[in-house]
Amino acid sequence: MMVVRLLYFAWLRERLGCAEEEVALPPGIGTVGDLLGWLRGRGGAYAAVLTETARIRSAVNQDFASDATPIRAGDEIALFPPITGG
Amino acid sequence: MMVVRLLYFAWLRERLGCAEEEVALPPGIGTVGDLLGWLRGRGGAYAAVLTETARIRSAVNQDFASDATPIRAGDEIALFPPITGG
Amino acid sequence: MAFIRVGPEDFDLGTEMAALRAAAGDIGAVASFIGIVRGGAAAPMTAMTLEHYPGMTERAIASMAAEAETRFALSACRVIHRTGRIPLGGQIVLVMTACGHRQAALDATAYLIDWLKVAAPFWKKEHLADGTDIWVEARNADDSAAARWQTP
Amino acid sequence: MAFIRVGPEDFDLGTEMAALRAAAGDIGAVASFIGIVRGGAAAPMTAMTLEHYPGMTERAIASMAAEAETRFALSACRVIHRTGRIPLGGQIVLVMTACGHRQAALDATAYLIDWLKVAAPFWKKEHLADGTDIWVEARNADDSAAARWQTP
Repeated sequence: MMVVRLLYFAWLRERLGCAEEEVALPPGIGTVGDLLGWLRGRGGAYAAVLTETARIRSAVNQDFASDATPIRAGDEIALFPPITGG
Repeated sequence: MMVVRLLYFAWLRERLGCAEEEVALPPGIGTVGDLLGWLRGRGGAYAAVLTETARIRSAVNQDFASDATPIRAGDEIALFPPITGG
Repeated sequence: MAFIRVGPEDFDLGTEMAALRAAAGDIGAVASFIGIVRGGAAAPMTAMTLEHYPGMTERAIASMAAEAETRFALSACRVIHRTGRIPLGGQIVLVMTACGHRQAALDATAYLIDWLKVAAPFWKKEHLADGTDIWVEARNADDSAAARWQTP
Repeated sequence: MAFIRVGPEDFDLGTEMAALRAAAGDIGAVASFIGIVRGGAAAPMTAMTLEHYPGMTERAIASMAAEAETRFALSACRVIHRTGRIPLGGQIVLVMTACGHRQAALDATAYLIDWLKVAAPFWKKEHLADGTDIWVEARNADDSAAARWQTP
């Protein structure tokens, strides 16, 4: 089991009802894309919200990531909408 | 005789030793270029300074002018180097 | 080194100018940009809330400021981005740059605000006059604005 | 209507920002540029004197500010240009613009400072550390900078 820390921001945070969680991932979850698929498998809000993949961005250890970015035990993985600052 | 007011700025003012003068022009002086020629005809500093025509700009009644710009009695005519503000 | 601050406190342009000057040494040009909460036309707004990613936001801004300092030969640079609820007319963001010549200062300021819009993790929520809250959608125009700074 | 001031008095950026805001109404962006007397590298300078053409200078600036207000849909605009002797590190010029969006504010500021350099009658004399005084020569680069705003 690989433990990672997940952060959610903006409407993802609101619609998931969760800002931050630690999850233990089963074997075979090696990338951000794998993680998204696994989270959707939880059903409920996760299934509904995380299917909007065109509107979801990610960061791994505070660097912008893509679905292909590898993830490792202890990583901080953030999921959020496209940025609207400035 | 046509009376006009002449203003000089920056190094033209310094080298001519004059900031402002009223002059009565003889007939036949119809443009800024004519005026420059007539002023050079005064000799001395006027002949020396006003030959640097590539480095002299003009304004007639506070609008930028060229050698071809017509001048009339009562006009305010300024001679100065290229601008260096801002 | 650029000065960067991310947090709820407001800022005063004159005070920031003095701090920039103190850090900058011999300079010929200072350019600045301030973003402000605007009422908008379509759906009148009363306030905005800025959410950010603590840690990553500061790192992302530090990285783009360091890039700007090198690229535009800046003598000093300040970026302040507010978070939390900001009322209509409130200041959101300040970018201020100092260097030898005007074009570099103006370009560096445009560069930083363009990149802040697309590469610093902030999210804006609008509080509308009718009581509803709306997360602002990202604009493709912002990606285009930032992309013009990409060197081939 | 733009606010324009030409004269010896110094200015404070924070105060000018407050005055701009008071005139501007609902805006999303404020950009500004300040030019400063720079020591320079080749011939160290101790001060600069700015001469102008009273009357024509104010008219020329009012005309370019009116043009900028229309072209960039500005909500407010301030131009302050100092005259007389200004020591090393002193402020020479301020351009400040307010409007709805960032690109227009940044462009209007660049437009105004580019045009001030070539179309407002000011002349700079440098007072060098060795006691000599030199009138600054106009730079072709300034004409090029202003020319980029010419529409065909």
